[in-house]
Amino acid sequence: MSGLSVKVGGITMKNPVTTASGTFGFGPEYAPYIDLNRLGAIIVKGITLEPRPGNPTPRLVETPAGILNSIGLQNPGVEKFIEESLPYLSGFDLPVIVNIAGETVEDYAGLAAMLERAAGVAGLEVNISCPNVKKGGMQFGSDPVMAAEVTRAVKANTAKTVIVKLSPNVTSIVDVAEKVAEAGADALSMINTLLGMAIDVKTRRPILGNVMGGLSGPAVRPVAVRAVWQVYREVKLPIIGMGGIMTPDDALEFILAGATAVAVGTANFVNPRATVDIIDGIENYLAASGVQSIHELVGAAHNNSI
Amino acid sequence: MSGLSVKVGGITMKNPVTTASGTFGFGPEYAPYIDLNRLGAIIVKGITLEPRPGNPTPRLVETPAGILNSIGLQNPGVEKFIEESLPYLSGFDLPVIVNIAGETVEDYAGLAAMLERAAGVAGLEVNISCPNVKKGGMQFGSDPVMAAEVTRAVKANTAKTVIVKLSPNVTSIVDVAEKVAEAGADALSMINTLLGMAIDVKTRRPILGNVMGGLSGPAVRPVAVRAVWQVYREVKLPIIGMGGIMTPDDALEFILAGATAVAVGTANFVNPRATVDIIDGIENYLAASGVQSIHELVGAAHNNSI
Amino acid sequence: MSLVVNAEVVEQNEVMQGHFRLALNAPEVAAAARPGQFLHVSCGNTYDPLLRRPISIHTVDRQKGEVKLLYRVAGRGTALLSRLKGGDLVDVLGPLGNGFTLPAGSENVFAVAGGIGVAPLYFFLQELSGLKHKATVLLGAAAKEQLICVDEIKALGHTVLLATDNGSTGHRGTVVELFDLYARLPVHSCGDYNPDEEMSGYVYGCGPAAMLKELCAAVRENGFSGEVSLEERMGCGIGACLSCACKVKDGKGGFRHQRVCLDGPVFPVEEVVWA
Amino acid sequence: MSLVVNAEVVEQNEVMQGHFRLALNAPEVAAAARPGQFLHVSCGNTYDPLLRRPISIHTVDRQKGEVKLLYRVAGRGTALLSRLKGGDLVDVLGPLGNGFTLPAGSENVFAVAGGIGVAPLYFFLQELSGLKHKATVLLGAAAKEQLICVDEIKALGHTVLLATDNGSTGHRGTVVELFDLYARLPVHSCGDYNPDEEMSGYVYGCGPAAMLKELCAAVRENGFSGEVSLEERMGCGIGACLSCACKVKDGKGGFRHQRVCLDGPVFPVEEVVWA
Ligand SMILES: Cc1cc2nc3c(=O)[nH]c(=O)nc-3n(C[C@H](O)[C@H](O)[C@H](O)COP(=O)(O)OP(=O)(O)OC[C@H]3O[C@@H](n4cnc5c(N)ncnc54)[C@H](O)[C@@H]3O)c2cc1C
Ligand SMILES: Cc1cc2nc3c(=O)[nH]c(=O)nc-3n(C[C@H](O)[C@H](O)[C@H](O)COP(=O)(O)OP(=O)(O)OC[C@H]3O[C@@H](n4cnc5c(N)ncnc54)[C@H](O)[C@@H]3O)c2cc1C
Ligand SMILES: Cc1cc2nc3c(=O)[nH]c(=O)nc-3n(C[C@H](O)[C@H](O)[C@H](O)COP(=O)(O)O)c2cc1C
Ligand SMILES: Cc1cc2nc3c(=O)[nH]c(=O)nc-3n(C[C@H](O)[C@H](O)[C@H](O)COP(=O)(O)O)c2cc1C
Ligand code: FES
Ligand code: FES
Repeated sequence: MSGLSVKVGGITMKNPVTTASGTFGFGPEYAPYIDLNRLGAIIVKGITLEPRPGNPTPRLVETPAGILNSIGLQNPGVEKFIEESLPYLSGFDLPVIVNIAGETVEDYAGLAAMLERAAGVAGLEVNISCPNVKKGGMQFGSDPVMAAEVTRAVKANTAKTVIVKLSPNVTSIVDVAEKVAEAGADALSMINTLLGMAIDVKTRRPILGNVMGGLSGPAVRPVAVRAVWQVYREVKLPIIGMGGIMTPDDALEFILAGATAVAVGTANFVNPRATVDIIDGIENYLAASGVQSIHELVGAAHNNSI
Repeated sequence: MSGLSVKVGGITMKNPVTTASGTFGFGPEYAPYIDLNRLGAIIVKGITLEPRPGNPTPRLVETPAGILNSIGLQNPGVEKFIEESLPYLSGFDLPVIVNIAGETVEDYAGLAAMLERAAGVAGLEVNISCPNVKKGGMQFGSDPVMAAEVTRAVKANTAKTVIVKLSPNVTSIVDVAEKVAEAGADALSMINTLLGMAIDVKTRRPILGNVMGGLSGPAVRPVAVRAVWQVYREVKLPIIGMGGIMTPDDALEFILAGATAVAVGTANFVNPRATVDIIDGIENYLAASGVQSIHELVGAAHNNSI
Repeated sequence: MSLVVNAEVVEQNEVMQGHFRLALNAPEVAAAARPGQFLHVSCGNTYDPLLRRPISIHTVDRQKGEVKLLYRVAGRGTALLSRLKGGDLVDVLGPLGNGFTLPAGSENVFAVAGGIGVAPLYFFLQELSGLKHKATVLLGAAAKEQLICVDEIKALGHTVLLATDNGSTGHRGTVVELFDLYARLPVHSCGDYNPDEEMSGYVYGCGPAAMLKELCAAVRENGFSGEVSLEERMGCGIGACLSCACKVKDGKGGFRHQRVCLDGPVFPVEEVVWA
Repeated sequence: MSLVVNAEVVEQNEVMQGHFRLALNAPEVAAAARPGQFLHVSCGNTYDPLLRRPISIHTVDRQKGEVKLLYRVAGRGTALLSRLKGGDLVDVLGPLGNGFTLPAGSENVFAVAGGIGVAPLYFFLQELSGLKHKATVLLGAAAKEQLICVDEIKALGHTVLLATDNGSTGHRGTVVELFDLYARLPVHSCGDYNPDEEMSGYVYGCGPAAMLKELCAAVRENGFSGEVSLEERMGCGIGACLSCACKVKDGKGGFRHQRVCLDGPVFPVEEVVWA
């Protein structure tokens, strides 16, 4: 095991860098630019039980040091994903983590069950920032009880590593993390996007076709680092940190705050080689500072603060 | 009444532009750069009952398109404020809004009572993003019930306009707004800063002396516009919108989302003339688009969206 | 093949107020580029603006290893781009997208451009003239001074027709109106004139969405076919983020989403579903 | 008086690896500036970086209406600044802060600079020499090549002593050690030498915080007094945001916070409370 290798639940990653769901497609899109085998893991675009057409355009707008997106979970559905995308990914030496999204607890259970039978899936990342249609559209992730319910339903249907992806749009992300941990999650990932919107002053209309969207990119990094920091102190699960990671230093900031691994999202749009550049940069940092293993750095900023 | 004039509770502003608390001192700091009489109102630095020394340094760190601050409410206390700063401000033709902060409900009540007796105060802006020491440090603003309690305590001790300043660090800002409105608030201001932090990869320590701080500046604008948009739909109180306003267009974005007035914060650091530049820009926009009164624009983006 | 290249600026000129032609040294990109493809261009080194900007490949000089872009300053990204000078480096990703399909036979070919839409069509018209194929090129702009590339396209041997909103030259009105008028004339783009011929034609269109929507309608009304280059706000530019969705017919009376960046930007006139 | 000015760059030169001297045309600023004051400089036109950067006024030419800055590239803001060329515009706010107090009489004056700390002291030493007052100037750096302004300061008529960490020139060690050694010698900065004199002196210091802390201790141990220019991260630069707090004695055995930007950046050695 090299100094870069980490474990997230049952998943061994050769380095701590993975991809943020929805920013890396299903893999082939980035294959012209990087060797996918270099990644610690891949987290693919969010999958639902049925195919989804996604939201009306515009689906993306740039904001200061960030972007707002409202893709609307456009995806081919889990069956087509298993048929068409998994075989491609199985050609790589790479743990595949499937991001799943649903509108009911049963959706999540069903997705977990179907993916449990599929070959080549290392783990599930549970996107709980989705509206619960049975609870008036309230997001699963905004309520610790609902979040725990989803976690239990997924765990009951899979033996694979279950990573629950937390939303930052809550009063206490620690409360949600604690309940999700009690419900059996193997790991946490954070953060999903911040809820935001933008209005065009010329047309006097919301810019996004769907009015509101999710904010990501460097702008949100301070919020994301804070979330990892807070949860690391209270919950003893490995964390995949993300939110605005553009450079090796940004990735290290999350690791020092308590993340065992990191996911690169919006940065891929700016630099298609961002993931490997970050892996190289972390490796150089370890070498330059004489750190043998990345584990020495996980949460290290907590020791150095009051 | 000119086309730029707005009313926020009992306060008539000659234009919709005021200053965000904590970014504009007590007024004299900016007097070399702008004519304070041009402002629609001034919201001064947060005041507490007793003087406060503030937090250890560093108190500020730049982040992508934003800043994190942890000033720690350094202020001379309400008595000295009344003695030293109010007389200066009374020399201007300018509604003075005093931002108040406390550690207990009684603090807020006491501040309201003292300022009720002081001459030259048009209104109070109640900063509820402060830890309630009697409730284990939980922020007043993070709980609709506590937020309402503070609001009632302030209203019971003043006849002046009471503006409650909402925190974005909550699951539902609409819930807080509704409870605060029921408790008698005359207006709402939003948003206060987002909770964030930054770590120095070289020293492996949190950068801010106080570890966590508040994120402001253009980075947060999408979150702030969304908050104004959501609250405008559900609560019938005038809103002072703020969060990353740098330009006239940014200010108009908030107004179109539902803000009756706007506050300029971090922008003052970048451009000490930001407030008047924004006033001029709004005036030009009205003229160029043939809009008679700014009221036609307040919330106008809601009519134009689905 | 697509690449991420730190390309050196050879030169940049303002060809018209607010419009720039930028020449980059990027031999591999020049070698791989096809007309209708674009580059995803990084407009600065800071996080504001954050995203790359898609700009069509305007022309290439494979011998010199140069790629040229022709763009309008539309906002902050392009404004930053316009400040680049010879010797500066600019990070480009590409060539991206599918590009125009070159005609296989001797079809009657129209190229219809609104404003800066002429940028990618010029590259196409160059390749076309390399195939000794002549097109009827219709260029539209608000006023005479705003027409770009007119002489260059004439020099390629194509027939050029102009439309301006204010009538300062050519047809007074839109370029789509002009197309509609001209499409009814029995004049073939190769120059043949046969009053008895039942005209057909293949149209290549590029310009603002509103214009392309009208163009598609006019193409179909005239019984022609063709393809148009669409624009949508882009994130990745390479098919991963799904932000650049456009609607195409699903063959069952409904629509499905495709990616302008990867499945397009060029789509058959018959397939595009307009809002 | 402080102003917001869009100043034209007269010229910019790299005086040493990673260190730049930037000359700006800003007559009102030049007229108002006093040694020890600073400008709050906008380093770009986008929101990243967002804040201005405080840079001391290195020297002014009131006749030409020029203000010069001398700075080290420390990060992104100063890196952007270093790309400015003659004719470019840069938005500056200032002069800000209190500045050094010029000696009223003929005190024995020391100026002690660590690294780029020499930047504001040079302006001070110019004014001092205008008053025909000679100082002993101690400059420290990591190595010989990193010492700046040595000849310029000698040309003003002051005595210059050097310290380098690697001993490549002058004293091997820190500039504070050198000060401590020298302060014990009965040599007055005006050149007088009187072995029986009980030396006293007034010290002007500028440099990194760790150096200034040591310097303050050395000044007091030698029974001297003086003033130092502090640095703190700044928001507004004009006293409004309270981010640049430093601790000064409150006269009751405790401390109170003052603003480096407005109450400083120069504080009496006796008042600063070090962490
Ligand atoms: C495939 C493709 C090829 C292109 N080729 C060219 C070309 O060759 N030459 C050229 O000049 N331009 C071209 N464009 C358009 C060009 O990408 C935009 O003008 C540019 O991205 C604007 O960036 P900016 O930062 O200057 O403006 P911004 O500040 O980003 O935007 C300026 C204005 O345009 C609006 N806007 C931005 N992007 C879009 C969009 N995609 N759809 C609708 N409104 C938008 C903004 O809201 C704003 O009002 C092409 C676009 C695409 C998708
Ligand atoms: C009153 C005053 C006068 C100054 N005069 C000069 C001068 O004449 N010449 C000169 O070269 N520099 C001067 N400085 C320092 C200069 O302001 C900084 O070097 C500059 O702001 C760095 O900006 P940057 O964007 O290049 O670096 P950044 O990217 O902002 O920072 C570079 C590194 O420095 C750290 N850092 C940034 N600011 C501070 C701070 N205030 N305290 C501690 N660490 C910090 C960052 O964390 C980072 O590690 C002065 C500072 C002050 C307060
Ligand atoms: C275009 C886009 C699509 C996204 N789609 C998903 C998704 O399908 N499921 C999910 O859990 N998160 C999704 N996200 C959120 C990211 O995975 C990530 O949590 C967020 O963008 C923060 O990271 P970043 O700032 O590095 O992008 C998406 C983000 C973007 C920008
Ligand atoms: C340095 C600083 C100090 C602040 N102090 C206060 C304060 O005392 N009371 C308060 O309610 N808000 C305070 N705020 C929050 C601002 O008033 C405002 O809500 C926030 O900064 C968002 O606006 P902006 O992005 O325009 O700065 C402070 C913000 C900054 C940057
Ligand atoms: S821009 Fe990302 S899929 Fe097209
Ligand atoms: S920088 Fe704002 S008070 Fe000093």
